[in-house]
Amino acid sequence: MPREITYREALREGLDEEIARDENVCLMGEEVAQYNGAYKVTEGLWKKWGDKRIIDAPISEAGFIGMGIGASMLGIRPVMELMFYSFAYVAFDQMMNNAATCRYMSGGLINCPIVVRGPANGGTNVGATHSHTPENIFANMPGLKVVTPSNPYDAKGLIKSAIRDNDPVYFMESTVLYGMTGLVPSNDELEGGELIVPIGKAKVAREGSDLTLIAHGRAVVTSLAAAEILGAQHGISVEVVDLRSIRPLDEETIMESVRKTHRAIYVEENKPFCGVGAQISSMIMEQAFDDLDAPVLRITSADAPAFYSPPIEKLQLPNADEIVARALTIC
Amino acid sequence: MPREITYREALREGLDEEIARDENVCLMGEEVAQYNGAYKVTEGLWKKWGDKRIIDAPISEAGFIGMGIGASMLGIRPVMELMFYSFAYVAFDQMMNNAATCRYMSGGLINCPIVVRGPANGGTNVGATHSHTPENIFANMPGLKVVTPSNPYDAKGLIKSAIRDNDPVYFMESTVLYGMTGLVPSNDELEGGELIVPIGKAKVAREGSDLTLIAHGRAVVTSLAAAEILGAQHGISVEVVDLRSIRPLDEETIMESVRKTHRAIYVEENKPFCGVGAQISSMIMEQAFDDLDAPVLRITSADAPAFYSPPIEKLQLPNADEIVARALTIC
Amino acid sequence: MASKTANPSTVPFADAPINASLTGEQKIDLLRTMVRIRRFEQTSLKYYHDGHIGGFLHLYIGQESVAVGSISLLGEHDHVITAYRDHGHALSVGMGMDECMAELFGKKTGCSKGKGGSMHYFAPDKNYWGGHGIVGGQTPLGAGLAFALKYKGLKGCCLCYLGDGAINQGAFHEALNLASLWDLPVVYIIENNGYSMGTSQARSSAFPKEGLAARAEGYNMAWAKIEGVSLYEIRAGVQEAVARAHNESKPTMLEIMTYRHKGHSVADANAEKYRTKEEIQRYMNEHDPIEFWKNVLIGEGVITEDDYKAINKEAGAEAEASAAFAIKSPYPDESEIFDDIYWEVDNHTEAGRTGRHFFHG
Amino acid sequence: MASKTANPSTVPFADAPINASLTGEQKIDLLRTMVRIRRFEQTSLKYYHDGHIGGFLHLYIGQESVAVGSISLLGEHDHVITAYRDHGHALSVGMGMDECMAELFGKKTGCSKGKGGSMHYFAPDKNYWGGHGIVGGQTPLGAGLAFALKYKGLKGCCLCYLGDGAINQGAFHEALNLASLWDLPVVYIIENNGYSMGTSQARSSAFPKEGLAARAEGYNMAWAKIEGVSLYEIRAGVQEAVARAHNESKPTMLEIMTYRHKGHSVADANAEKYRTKEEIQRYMNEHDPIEFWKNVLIGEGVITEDDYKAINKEAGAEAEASAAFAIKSPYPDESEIFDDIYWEVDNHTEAGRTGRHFFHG
Ligand SMILES: Cc1ncc(C[n+]2csc(CCOP(=O)(O)OP(=O)(O)O)c2C)c(N)n1
Ligand SMILES: Cc1ncc(C[n+]2csc(CCOP(=O)(O)OP(=O)(O)O)c2C)c(N)n1
Ligand SMILES: [Mg+2]
Ligand SMILES: [Mg+2]
Repeated sequence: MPREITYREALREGLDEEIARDENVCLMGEEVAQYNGAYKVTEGLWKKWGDKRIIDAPISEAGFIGMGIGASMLGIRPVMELMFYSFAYVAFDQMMNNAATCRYMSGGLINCPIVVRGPANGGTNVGATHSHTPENIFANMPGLKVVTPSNPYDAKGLIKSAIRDNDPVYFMESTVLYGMTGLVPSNDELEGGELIVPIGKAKVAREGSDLTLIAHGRAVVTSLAAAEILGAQHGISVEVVDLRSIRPLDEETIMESVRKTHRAIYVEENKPFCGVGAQISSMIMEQAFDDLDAPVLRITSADAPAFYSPPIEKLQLPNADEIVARALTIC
Repeated sequence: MPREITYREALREGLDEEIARDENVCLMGEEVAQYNGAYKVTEGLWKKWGDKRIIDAPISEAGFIGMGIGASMLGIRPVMELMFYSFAYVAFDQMMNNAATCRYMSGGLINCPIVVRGPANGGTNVGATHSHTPENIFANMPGLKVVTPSNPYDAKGLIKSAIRDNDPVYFMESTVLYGMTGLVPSNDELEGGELIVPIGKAKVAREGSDLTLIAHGRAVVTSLAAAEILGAQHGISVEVVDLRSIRPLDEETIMESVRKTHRAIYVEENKPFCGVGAQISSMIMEQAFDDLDAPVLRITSADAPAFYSPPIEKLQLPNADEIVARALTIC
Repeated sequence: MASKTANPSTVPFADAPINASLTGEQKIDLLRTMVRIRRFEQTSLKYYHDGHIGGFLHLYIGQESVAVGSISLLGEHDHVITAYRDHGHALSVGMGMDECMAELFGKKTGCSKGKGGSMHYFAPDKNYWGGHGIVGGQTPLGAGLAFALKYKGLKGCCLCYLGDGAINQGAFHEALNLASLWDLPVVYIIENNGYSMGTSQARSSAFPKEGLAARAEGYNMAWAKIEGVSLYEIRAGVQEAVARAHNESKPTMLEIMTYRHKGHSVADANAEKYRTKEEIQRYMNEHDPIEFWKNVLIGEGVITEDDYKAINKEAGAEAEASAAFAIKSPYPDESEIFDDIYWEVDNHTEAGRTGRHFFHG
Repeated sequence: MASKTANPSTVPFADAPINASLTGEQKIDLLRTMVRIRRFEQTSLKYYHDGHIGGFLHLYIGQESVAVGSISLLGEHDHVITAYRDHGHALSVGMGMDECMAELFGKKTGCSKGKGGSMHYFAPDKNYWGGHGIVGGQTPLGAGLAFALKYKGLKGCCLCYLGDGAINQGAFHEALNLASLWDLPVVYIIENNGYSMGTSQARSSAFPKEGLAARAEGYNMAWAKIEGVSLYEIRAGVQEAVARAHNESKPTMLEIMTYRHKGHSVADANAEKYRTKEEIQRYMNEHDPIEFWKNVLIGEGVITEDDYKAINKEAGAEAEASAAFAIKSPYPDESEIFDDIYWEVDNHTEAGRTGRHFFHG
C-alpha cells in the first residue's frame, strides 16, 4: 500500500531497518537517544534498541566523530548525527583528514564505513553560525561522498545505501524538509522487500524540453515550483534534475538533459563562491559547449552570512520567482 | 637599487615593517620566535622585537587563532602563522565562524583585523594531511579574504596590505616558493617610501592575444613556463593573469583578457571539485559567453589525496606540459 | 537555600568586604536588574508564542544571579563574553530592553540590526562581546580579549561564561592551557545548571568529585565552586578571581551552581521529561535567586514587599514598552543583507572598492 | 639511570610478575627489536641524506624502549595507534623492515604502497592503525578502536601514543572525556621527550607539578608517570594499564619520560640550539634504553657483549638489505594515483560504478 510519510519518518525507517539488519550499525549523537533527537528523527529508536545501539554523546563533535571513524576501521558502522551540520566545523579535521585520507595513506588497507548525517540548511532564523551548507566543501575532498536527499522516498532509500556503503558518506538533510510528506512504498510492496536508492544516480524529477533546472536538496522543491510557473504562465517546458548526491555525481543524466534542452540553471541553497553550481556549470560548459544556447546560470543563496530576521532571511534563499525571472532571461 | 630577494625574505621584510609601523601588530605561531620559524620566514624577528611582539604558541591552533580573533576585536592586529595551512582544519570553526560572522551577527559593531598566514601547497612529499589547499573553501565564506602571492614582490606588498586590512585575511603562501628570488624594490626607491600591493587587483603577468591562462599562487609560475613554450614552439600568444587574491576578485582584469583572447584556461593546484577554477570558469561563461571561442578549461591537481612518493606526487600537480597539451586542444 | 525572610546576620558572605561596602541603593539596583531580566524574558516568551520571534530563544530564568552578581563587579577595562543564553548578561552590562527586544523581533532597531537574533547580542561600547552560538566557541575569544588587555598594559579582565556542557569542547581545553601558560587575566565562569539540553552533567562529563571547575588543576589554574542562588556568594567568589586577574594577571576557573527554570530553549518539548517535575519545582521554590535576594533585602530592611512589587511592576512595564517599540520598529531593508560583512566595504575605503567582494546572482 | 653493568637484583621492577616471567629468549628478543629499530632508522637517515627519501623523517632514536616495552605486552585483541614518529611502533608490532624501508623510498612495495611515507605506516593485520601526521588527530581514533572492542565484546585494548606537545590539542581533551565517561579500554601513552619541535614542555603546557599525565584527574581517569629508560619499568607500568583496560574496561593516561637523541625531524636545523649539547650528551650517555637494557641483560648473565655485537651486526645487515630491497623496488605506477581513495571503486562494486567519482581534467 502506498503510504504518505514524512521525510523525518522515512529517515527513521531507514535507520531502524539498517540497525535491525546489521548488528554493527549504531547511532550516535547529541540527544539522539533519551531525548529522541533534537529534530525527532531518531524518535523511539532508543526505546526500541537500547543503550548499545543508540548512544547519547557529549558536546564533543571532534571527539565522538573521530571516535566513530576509529571504530569504523574495526568494522563498526556508526551513523553519527550532527544536531546541525554546521557543527561539522568543530570536527572538521577528523572529517576531512581521518575519514578521507586514511584509506589512501595506508595504500588501501583501511576503509571507514561511517555516515555523518544531520540538517544542513539555512532558512530557520538561527543565525549565521547555524546555517552552513558545506556540501561543496566536503565534496571537494576525494575519498568522501556527499548525499542530499530532497524528498521522503530518497531520504529512506539513500540513508540505507549510505549505511551500506563502505566509504565515508556525509549525508545532509534539511530541517525545513523534515515535515514534508511523500509517497514511500512499504517493504511488502517492493521487490526485494526493501527500498534502496543508489548513491550516484540522479533523478529526473520532472521532464521538459526547453530548460533544465538542476538542483540538490531543498532547492529541488523550489525548482519544481518554478517549473510549474514557467510552464503554466510562460509556456516553457522545464526539466528538473535532482542530483540526489553531489559526489559521486551523475554527470550522464545532467548532460543528457542539457543536450536535450540546450539551457540550464543550477539552483542551490549553497553560497555562490565555489559552490556546487560552479562545478556543475563549468562541467556543462566543458562537455556540452556546442549544445548550449545560453550560458548556464546559477541561482544560490545570497552571498552573505545568514540573517536572523525572519522576513529578511527568507530573501536570502532562492525562491521560485527568482528562478522564473532568471529563466526568462535565457529562454 | 633594485634588489633580488627571496619570497621568504620579502615576507619577512613586510612583517618587519608592519611590526615597526604599528605597535598593535604582533606575530604568533608555533616555532615562530625562538626557533626562527619552521620555514624561516620569521628568522631574526624575535631577536629584534622580543617576547611581546613575536610569540611562540603551543600546538593549539583552535586556541591560539581563536585567541587572536578575540584580541583583534579589541584592536590588536595579530598575524598568525600556521606552520602548514592544512592545520587550519583543527581551527576551522574559529576561522569560519568567529572571524567571519561576528561582524555580521553584531550588525557591524565588530571587526576582526586578523591575518592567518602560512604555506598552502602540495608537492613536498609530506602526505595527504599536510598538503591541503583550502583557498576555495575559505573564499566560499563571505566576510573572509583570501590572498595567494605568486612571487616575492607580491608577497611583500600583499602581506603589508593584509596586515592593514580591517577584515580577516587568510594569506596562503607556498613552501615551494619560499626560495624563489625576484626583484623587490627597496623602500628608498619607492614613492611613498614603501611597497604596497592592493588586495583585489590582479596582475597581467604576461601579455598575449590568443589565449588567457588565469592562475593563482605557484600555478602562475607554471603558467608562465607554459606560455613560453606555447609561444616559442606553437606560435600561440598567451596572456597570463595572476589573480593575486581569490576574494576579493579582480573580475574586470579577467574579463578584459578573455574578451581579447576569446579562450581561457584556469590553472591551479587546488583540487578540482568546486575549486577556484570552477568559480572563475562559470563566471566567464555567464559574463562573456558570446566572446568565447571555446569552453573555458580547467587544469587542477589530480583529484586524489597527495601521494607521498616523490616522483608520483609530482605527477599530481599541474605542469607546463599538461597546460601546453590542453591549450592545443582549444587553440 | 532561601528562607522566607533571611536574617541579615546569617546570610553567608554578607560580610565579605565587596558586599559589606554595598549601599542599600546598590543592593536594590542588583535586585532591579535581576527582575528586569526576568520580566524581559517572560515578555519575550509571550511574543515568541505569538509568532513575533523566530529561531531559538534560550531563557536565562533562574540563573539571573550569575550574570548580575559577577558583572556588578566590573570596571572600565573589564570585558564580558558568553554563549547563546545571553539576555541576562546583556541587560547586566547595561544594554537597553528596547534594542534587545527589537533584536528578537528581527527589527532594524535591534542591537545587531536584526542580524543576530537571541543568541547574538553584542555591545562593544559596553565591553560586551556577545552572544555566541557554537558551544565552547567563545572560550578562545575570551582568552583573546584578556590577551589584548595584557598586551595593552591595561588593568582589566575578561569574564567568559560557558555552560556545563561546553566544557567538553576542544577549543575550551586549548584556551585553558593558553590562559594559564601565558597568565592571561580571564575568568572562566561555568554556569552549571546541571544540564546541556536534555543531558545531565553526569551523562556528559567525567570529572573529579570536587566538581567541574576542578579540571583547572590540570592546567595549574586557580578554581572555585560557588553556590549560585545568592548574589553575596557569587560576588564574593567572583571578586577573588577578578582580583587575581587584575593584580596577578592570572586566570581562574569558576563553577557557579545554578538552575534554569525553563527548558533548554523555548522549543524544548522535553523540559519536564529529562528532569522530574519535582526537581524543577524544588529549584523554583528553593533556588530562585530573585526570591532569595528579595528576602535578603527585606531581612536587611533595605526594601519592603511593596517596594519589590513596585520594582516588578516597573520592569514589567518596561518590558512591555520594549515589545511595543519592537513591534512598531521597521524590519531591515533587503539591501542590508550585504552590509556588515566587510569593514572595508562598509566604510567605502579604497580596499573596499578594489575587486569584487560579493558573488551572488 | 644506567650503570655500566646493572646488578640484576637492584634493577627496579625486575621482579614485577610481568617481568619475572620473561624467559632469557624473550629478553633478548626485546633487545633485538630495539636494536633493529635503531639500525633501521640509522640506515634510513643515511639514505635520506643521499636523497633517496623525501618529505619528513622523524626518528625515534632514544625512545625505542617505549614502543618495544609497551607493545611487548599485547595480545590478539590489543591494538596500537600513534603519531608520525611511528617507525618504532611499526617494527614492534612485527612489520618487516623491507616494507617499511620501501615506504620511505616511496616505492610500490612499501607498506602503504608509497602513498603514506614515513609518517603513515599502517598494518591493520597486525592491529596497527598508523602513523598519523596531524598532531593529536589520532587520539579520538584510539578511543574509537577501544569503542569497537567493547562494542564487539572482545577483551582487548588500544594503546594510543602521543607526544608531550600533542596534549594541548582539543581533540585529545574530547577523547579523554569520552574514554572516561564511557569506560573505554584505551591507554593513552604520552611519550614525553621534553620537546615539541623546538618548544620545551614548560613553554607549551601548563600542568600540575605531578606531571602531564596528572591532567587525567580532571577526567576522573587513572594515570601514572613512568621513567622510560628501562623496559622493566615500562612493562610493569603499562601492564597495570592494560590490565585495567582488559579487566575493568577503564582507560588510563600514562606519561613515559623519554628523550629523542636526534632533532625533531631530519630537517630540524636547530636540534642543538633549543637543547644544549650537554643535555643531549647527558641523555645519550645516561638515558639510552638500548645501552641500559644491554647492561641489564649482561648483568643478569643473559647475554655477553659478543652476543650484543652479533645482534647489532645482524640488525645492521637487515637494515641494509631492506634499503637494497627498497632501491630495487619499482615506483608506483601513475595510474595508482586513483586507487585506494574509495573502497567501492577499488572493489568494482555496483556503488563504485555508479556516478562519477573523480573530477580531474
Ligand atoms: C558545537 C556545538 N554543538 C552543539 C550545539 C547545539 N547545542 C546548543 S546549546 C547545547 C547545550 C549546551 O549546554 P550547556 O553548555 O550546559 O549550556 P546551557 O544551555 O545549559 O546554558 C547544545 C548541544 C552547538 N550550538 N554547538
Ligand atoms: C595540528 C598540527 N599542528 C602542528 C603540526 C606540526 N608539528 C608536527 S610534530 C610537532 C611537534 C609535536 O611534538 P610532540 O607532540 O611532543 O611529539 P614529538 O615530536 O616530540 O614526538 C609539530 C608542531 C602538526 N603536524 N599538526
Ligand atoms: Mg547547562
Ligand atoms: Mg615531544
